[in-house]
Amino acid sequence: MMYYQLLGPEIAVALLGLLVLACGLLLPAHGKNAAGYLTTIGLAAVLAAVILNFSQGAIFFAGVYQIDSYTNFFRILFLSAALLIILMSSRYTGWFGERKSEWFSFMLFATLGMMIMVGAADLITVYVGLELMTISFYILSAYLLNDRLSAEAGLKYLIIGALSSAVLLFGMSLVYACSGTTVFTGIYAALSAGPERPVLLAGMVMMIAGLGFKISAVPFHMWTPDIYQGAPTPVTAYLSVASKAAGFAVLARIFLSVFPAASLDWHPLLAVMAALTIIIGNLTALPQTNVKRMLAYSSIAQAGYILVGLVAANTYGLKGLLFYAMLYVFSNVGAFAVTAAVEVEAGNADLESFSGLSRRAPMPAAVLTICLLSLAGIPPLAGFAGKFYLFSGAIQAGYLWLAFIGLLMSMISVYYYLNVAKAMYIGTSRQEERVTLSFPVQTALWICLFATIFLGVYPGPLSELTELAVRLFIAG
Amino acid sequence: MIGLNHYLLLGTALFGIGVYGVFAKRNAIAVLMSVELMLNAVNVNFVAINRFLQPDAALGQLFAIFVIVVAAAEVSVGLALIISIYRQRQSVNLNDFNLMKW
Amino acid sequence: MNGFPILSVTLLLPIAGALLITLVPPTREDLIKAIAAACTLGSLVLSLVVFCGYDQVQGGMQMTEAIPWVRDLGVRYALGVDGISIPLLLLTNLIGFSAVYASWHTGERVKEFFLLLLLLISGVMGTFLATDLFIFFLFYEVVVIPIYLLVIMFGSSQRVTKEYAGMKLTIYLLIGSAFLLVGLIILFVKGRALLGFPTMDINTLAGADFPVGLQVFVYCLMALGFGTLLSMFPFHAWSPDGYAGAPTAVSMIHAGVLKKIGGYGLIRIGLLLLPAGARYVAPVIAVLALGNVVYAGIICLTQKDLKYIVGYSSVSHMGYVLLGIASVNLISLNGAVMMMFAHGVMAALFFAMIGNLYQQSHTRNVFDFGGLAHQMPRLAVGFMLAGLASLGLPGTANFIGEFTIFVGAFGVYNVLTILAISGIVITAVYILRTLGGVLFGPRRPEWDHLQDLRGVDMVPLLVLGGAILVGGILPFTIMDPINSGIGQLLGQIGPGQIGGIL
Amino acid sequence: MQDLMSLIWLIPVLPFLAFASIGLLLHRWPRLSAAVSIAAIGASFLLSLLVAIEIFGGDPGRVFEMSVRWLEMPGLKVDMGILVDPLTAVMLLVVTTVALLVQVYSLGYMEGDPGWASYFSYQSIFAGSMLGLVVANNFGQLFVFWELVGMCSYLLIGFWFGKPSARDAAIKAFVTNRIGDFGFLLGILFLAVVFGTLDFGQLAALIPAYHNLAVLLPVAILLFFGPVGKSAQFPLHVWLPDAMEGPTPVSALIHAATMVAAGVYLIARAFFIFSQVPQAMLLIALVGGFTALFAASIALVQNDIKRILAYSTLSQLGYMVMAMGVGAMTAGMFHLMTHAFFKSLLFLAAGSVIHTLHGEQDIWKMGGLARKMPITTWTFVIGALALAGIPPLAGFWSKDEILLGAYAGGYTGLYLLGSLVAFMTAFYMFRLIFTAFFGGNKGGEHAHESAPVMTGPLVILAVLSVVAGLVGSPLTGNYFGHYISVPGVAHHPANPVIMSVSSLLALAGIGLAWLIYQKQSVQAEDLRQRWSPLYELLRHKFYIDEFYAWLGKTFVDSGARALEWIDLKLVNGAVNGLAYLTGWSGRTLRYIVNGQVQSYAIWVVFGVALLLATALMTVFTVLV
Amino acid sequence: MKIDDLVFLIISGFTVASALGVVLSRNIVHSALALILTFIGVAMLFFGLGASFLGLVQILVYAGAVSVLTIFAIMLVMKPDPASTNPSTPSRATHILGGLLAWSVVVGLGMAIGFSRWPSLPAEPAGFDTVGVLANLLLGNYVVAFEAAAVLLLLAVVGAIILAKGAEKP
Repeated sequence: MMYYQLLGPEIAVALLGLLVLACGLLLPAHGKNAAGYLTTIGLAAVLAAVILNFSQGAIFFAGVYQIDSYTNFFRILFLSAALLIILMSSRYTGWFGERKSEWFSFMLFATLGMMIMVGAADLITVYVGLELMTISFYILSAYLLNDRLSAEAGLKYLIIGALSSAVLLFGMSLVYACSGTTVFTGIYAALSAGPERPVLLAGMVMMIAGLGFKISAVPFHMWTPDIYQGAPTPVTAYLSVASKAAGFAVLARIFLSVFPAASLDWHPLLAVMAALTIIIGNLTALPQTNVKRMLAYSSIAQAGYILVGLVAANTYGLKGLLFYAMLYVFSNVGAFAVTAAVEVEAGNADLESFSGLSRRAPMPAAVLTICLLSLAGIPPLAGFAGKFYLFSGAIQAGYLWLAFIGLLMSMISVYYYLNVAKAMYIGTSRQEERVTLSFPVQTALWICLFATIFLGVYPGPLSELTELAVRLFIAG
Repeated sequence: MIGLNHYLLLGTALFGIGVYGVFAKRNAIAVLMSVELMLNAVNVNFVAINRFLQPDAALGQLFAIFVIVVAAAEVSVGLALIISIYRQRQSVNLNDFNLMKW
Repeated sequence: MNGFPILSVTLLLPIAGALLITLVPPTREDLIKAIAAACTLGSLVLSLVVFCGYDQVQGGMQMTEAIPWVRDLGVRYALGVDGISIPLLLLTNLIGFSAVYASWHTGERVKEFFLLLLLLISGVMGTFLATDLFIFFLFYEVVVIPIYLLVIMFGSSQRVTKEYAGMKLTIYLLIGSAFLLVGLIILFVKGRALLGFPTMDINTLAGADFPVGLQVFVYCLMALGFGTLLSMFPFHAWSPDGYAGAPTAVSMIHAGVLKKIGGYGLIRIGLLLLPAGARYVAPVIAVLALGNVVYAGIICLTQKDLKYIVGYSSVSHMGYVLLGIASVNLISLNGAVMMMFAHGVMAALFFAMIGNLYQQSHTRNVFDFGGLAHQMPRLAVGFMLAGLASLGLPGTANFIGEFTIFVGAFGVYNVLTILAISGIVITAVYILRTLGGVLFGPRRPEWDHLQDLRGVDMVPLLVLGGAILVGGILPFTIMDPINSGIGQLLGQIGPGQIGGIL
Repeated sequence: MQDLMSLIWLIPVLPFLAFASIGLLLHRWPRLSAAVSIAAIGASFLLSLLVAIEIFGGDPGRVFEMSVRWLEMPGLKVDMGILVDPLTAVMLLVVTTVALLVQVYSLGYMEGDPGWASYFSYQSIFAGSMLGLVVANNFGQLFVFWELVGMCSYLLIGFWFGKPSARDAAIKAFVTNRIGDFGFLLGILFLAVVFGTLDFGQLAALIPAYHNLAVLLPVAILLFFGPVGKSAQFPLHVWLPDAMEGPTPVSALIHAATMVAAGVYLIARAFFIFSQVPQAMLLIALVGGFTALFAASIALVQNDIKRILAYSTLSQLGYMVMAMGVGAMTAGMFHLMTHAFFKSLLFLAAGSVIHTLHGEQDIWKMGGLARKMPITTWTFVIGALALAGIPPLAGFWSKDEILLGAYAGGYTGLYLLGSLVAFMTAFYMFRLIFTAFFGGNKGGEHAHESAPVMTGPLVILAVLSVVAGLVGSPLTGNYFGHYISVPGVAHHPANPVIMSVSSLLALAGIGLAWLIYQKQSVQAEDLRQRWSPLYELLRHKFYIDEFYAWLGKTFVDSGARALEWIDLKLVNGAVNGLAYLTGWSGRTLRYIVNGQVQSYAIWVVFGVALLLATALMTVFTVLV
Repeated sequence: MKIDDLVFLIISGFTVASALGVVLSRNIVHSALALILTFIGVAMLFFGLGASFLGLVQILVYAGAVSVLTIFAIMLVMKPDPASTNPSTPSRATHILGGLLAWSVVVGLGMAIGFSRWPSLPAEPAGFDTVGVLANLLLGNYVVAFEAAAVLLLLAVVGAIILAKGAEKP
């Protein structure tokens, strides 16, 4: 007896995407907003469904596909991220003109790809899900057809993405060559049985590289700033929170359920990667003057923090990973939502456009400040709780130096976050009229604000959730 | 006696050639083609591994099929991207696309 | 007070006020100020109730509250007061209350100002009330950001721009707190390993006997973190610039209370959890303390900006506190806590007076003034009170603190203490020079337009000056709780583990 | 009688209450403030009188003690206590008497001064602190009030804060005292740490049994720092002459009669420590003697009436300290008492002159006052005679006791020195008198006698200056010494030779002064010419102030500037440098992202190669 | 030396050569043609490995569709003179660095492959229905991936149309 209804979310999202696509074709131009509402409602419904049977799980197709609390956790993450971004982009999508509804459907397909990635327990399915997501993002990041930056971003993303997915594939092929199967459980069994082969290690590291591109870990991070700056802001936001989280989800699942069989101790390797990512991301973010680009570098640094959880690979570390990925959604989307609003007002996301915002739009300014500080890990905001988990895990695993680097750098990062706050609070703006926000954007802002503060002041509930999610990998 | 390792080495060689192409060509389309080379290398690996390890199953071929499908999609989107950027810049030279840097 | 969560109410009252203020339209400035005043007054009254209701005979943590917060981290929302935290809680509210009045004349962006100020006050209070490391650190860092915003929005640029000052302050303290946080996490992880269950409760962790090497290492980290906040030489660079750049209220709270969190943490966390480490590191701290006292004191001699003088002098006075903490014994620790209280009130009064003067005259250069006692006798009284307190005159609380510290420290570090005592001469020199330069001398007509303190301006003078005198004339009112608290703490450690003459 | 003793605590507390009430409520009504202040000190005076009667009625050993808990913790206990023994009783009497008279006198002297109310409040708090110091029963309390009287003197010296000179004098006084207190505090800390208590009674019990000179010597010397500062002994004497910037009654009360004598009182009070340490005693004696001579010599050439009196105060204090040093504690206290009377008399009389001359203080601009203001003049003469030690005035007896003590104690050198000082004293006092009061200068035309409220105290003090000596004179069987004496130290019988010698010397001094300044048989100008180097030296007070100023400028100020440079350039520089380094590395790193997508690709593959290398290295090391 | 070894060597040599042609030719059209040859070579390898179905797919999709698409794109963005349409990056550093990197990757992988032990070629199972097995897998265990691929193709088509069609001129 297989619980096919547990596949409901994927199916629902796919159908929703097709439906929205159809809407775009059928509805007249003015009715294209309907696509937005439809997407919102649909996503909300799916999200509710997933949350309702969070704890249910099943294994499908001889282990090829697997629904468990881990999967559900990330499904929730993706769906809520998508929901928030659909909300925040209500004004922004005006720039997409005729192609608005298709934009919604691409977002949905990307979401579907991510859900498949986390659900998959098999290399092939992982690969297909990943490509589904990535190719949607190629299109989405080039979606502002009149904008030179957007097109350039799309092309750059395509080239690097194709290259790294080829690398990933090559690694997969080598792993397959050593194990003779693509199902995680099978690979694990085969590897633990069979003799040690150098080629396996080669495959592993190439897979690390391929996924490292998705999470933009140093040195696979170079694309991030350009794409983040060029892509439409909602896409950037989605890219930064969801695609990264998906990459981490797959990475964690593979590392924890497959690689333990291999003799290579990959923790120090990842530790160095994490340290480099944190350092370079933060340092390079310091001199940025474009807020989107600055957020891109900061997101590199954040990836480094999340990676720390994987390095630690113990309960606290993994809980930190999930916790951080989740709060990162709210904090980062909040930041990007305000950025998008400013961009719609001023036409660009340069720091000057933010100056004096606190007078023209007190609430968004406050939200941006708080979200950025949460990213910096200042209590009592969500980021602090997440970092606490991560670095407790790291220290427990004996990576004291990593904890030092991470915390010092996160304090240095306060500098560039506060620069934005400074511009907003003591800068002077050319125009004085108040920034008007549409209702959905305000909703998104309020949600982000509330979540960021609540998760920081009272992390209990979410940590319980993560507890359930990591129980698969670590007994007790 | 030709073994699996020879096929893998061939795949590796194709892969390396593709990588070099990605580095060295200025024309975006050529870079795309080099990526296709890399994917083909992967396919060679899959099929050969499939043949040598489990001739009575088709997992590797299945993977190869998916790779081909994805590659096709990738190429079409990629070419479309190149065309749209060509419409803006009248160029497909990657060295020209550096509006965003630092 | 069984049942009634008095500490939580005290703690959350200003936050509630802040939330209330968010709802008030920015134009209703009077209403906003009224709310702020009411909330801080409420907290002040409640903390007085706590102060009186605390049972010294029984001692220990009282009026405790605990709510499970994060299960797997063993974090509990736990509040409690003992003899050490009570005076500091009182200090916080005294200064918070007077800070509201000292900034009564804030003209622009009143809403933001008082909102942030209230958050700041609550944050500081929280550190003294929390008995759980996690909650402690939460509040410890909460205060940083409001301060930054207050500085850049309402600060003043004299020698350094307010942006520079604010950023320096913020980043410096945050980097210090990074070391501290690493230390806390190490404690948490090791404590979990030693005790077998995760907990962040300070007293519970005190039960785990950490290995000595670890204690030393972690105590060093804490000395870095807390020491930075306490402006321990040579980590004091943020302090004078920060105070100079900050608006009056922030200088008051920062110099008055915030710094004291460092000393409080070194005693409550460092000493209680890591006695061996404390003993090991103490001599180094003592030497640095000397650096504070003499080095910063002598620098004061050349300062011309009033705020720089007080800033450096507060650095120098923190040296006494550090000396008291470094010579780990009952008397010196009593003295250290007393000194924290006394210096807090004194510095706050000083900054309140300077702020009032600066807001009218727009200069803080000593040489621009002279003979102000002619025009502003009440202000002169405030200045004299603060000045005489800061040079440790008997009859002011500062004398009690310094004297006790000296008695406690002298038996441990003779030479260092003798050198440190020379600080009282240095202090006398620069304080008297300053007072003489500003208040005395011939009347200068260009300052005839200055208004003397009146109405609400008197509140800081009365509240803080009263506290100074009460602490100095009836020292037992404050010293007895401190003594009971420190005694309890040392008893908890056990005499075998620490040095000291007693 | 016990109920009287239980009221003693009121003696210091009443003036404090007066101060508080004036400061908080009454300062708007000056006359009322003055009334309250005088009433308070008057009440204290009556109480002290009763106490003195009680004490001197009974046997010398009687001690009354009470205390309240003030600052207490395990290992440190400072009470606020009352210790009344003959020593205290005398001091109480002296302090309250002089304070009362001075305050009454001030009614006239400070007429119409805008700071009237605050003046009286300061007077009250000074009186309170001084009395608290006197009755202290432990070193902690003593130090507290010791500092408080220092503050009062600071406030009162700087009372006319509009005058820069007054401001600077006040600062100088406070800082100099601080330097003394620095040592004093160290001594107290030593006691606290070594003996674990600060209580006089307990210490007095412990110390004799404690023979470790290595501890006691530093303790004694450090404790002596206090008197050196407070009683303005060399080398910390510089503040007292400048302190004359304050109102003259203040100089009379604080800088002549009471506060400066506190140092001597401290030595007497802590005599049980000093007497254990001969070396310290010798040091004290030498310092005292030197100060006496040194100050007297400066007084010879001063022209400011108040400064002359100030230097004479210095030299008299040196006398007392010397007396303590040679072990003649009784004599020292005796001289303290008498000196309090006649010196305050002198100051108040001088004040009356200054008052009527509208602030003129140069004796060469006075003259012929004797006719204009007889009371002032003759009281002043009485005071001068007393000071010069002309029998049978008070000064004669006490000074004689000191010389006797020095001589009998075997300190012949000091004895000779003391005699010389006696001669000089007589000379400079009458130089002053002949110039200012009987001189032919035309300074004093418009002078007129002061109001009774001022002359009254003068008369009273004159009487006291005459009779006060009797209590200690052999004629009365040395009543004083019977009560105030060091147990075990026998009192030397009066020595007629010494008496006659000293009085003859005094007369000689007067005569010389008469020759030079009245009869002018020798021109002062010629002397000046002949001894000009010595004269210049004296006139510039041996250049001590200049020397200190130079010290301060060269070491303190430049050192401070150097440290400030270090702080700004090194400490701050390190911080800013680190910040700049961080930012610089960021600015450098950003250029790696050069916008060329293919270089990104190169980086990706570079990472792959790196990972491959590490992985293969590990595995090959495993395999091989 | 068996015959199919020889065949393998020839085919692989041919494939590598044409691959090199793709990256080395200065004329983009020539590169495209070389690419087609490479695809065909790979397809022949598939046939040699008994994956005839996959070989066909390879020829149809790659040598057919993808190549034609590519050439269309080339025609659309072609410069007047075909000679210099496919230049290499001018910077020599890129060439050397990139070449070395590519080479080191190849060497590394080669070492990894060389040092690993591999099974020898097993006999071809008789009557093995590749297509049937594939069909079962596609619609069985891998139905999720299959559907995802379907969505992916649709998405790619729509996306390609949107991107290529370009923005509506306001």
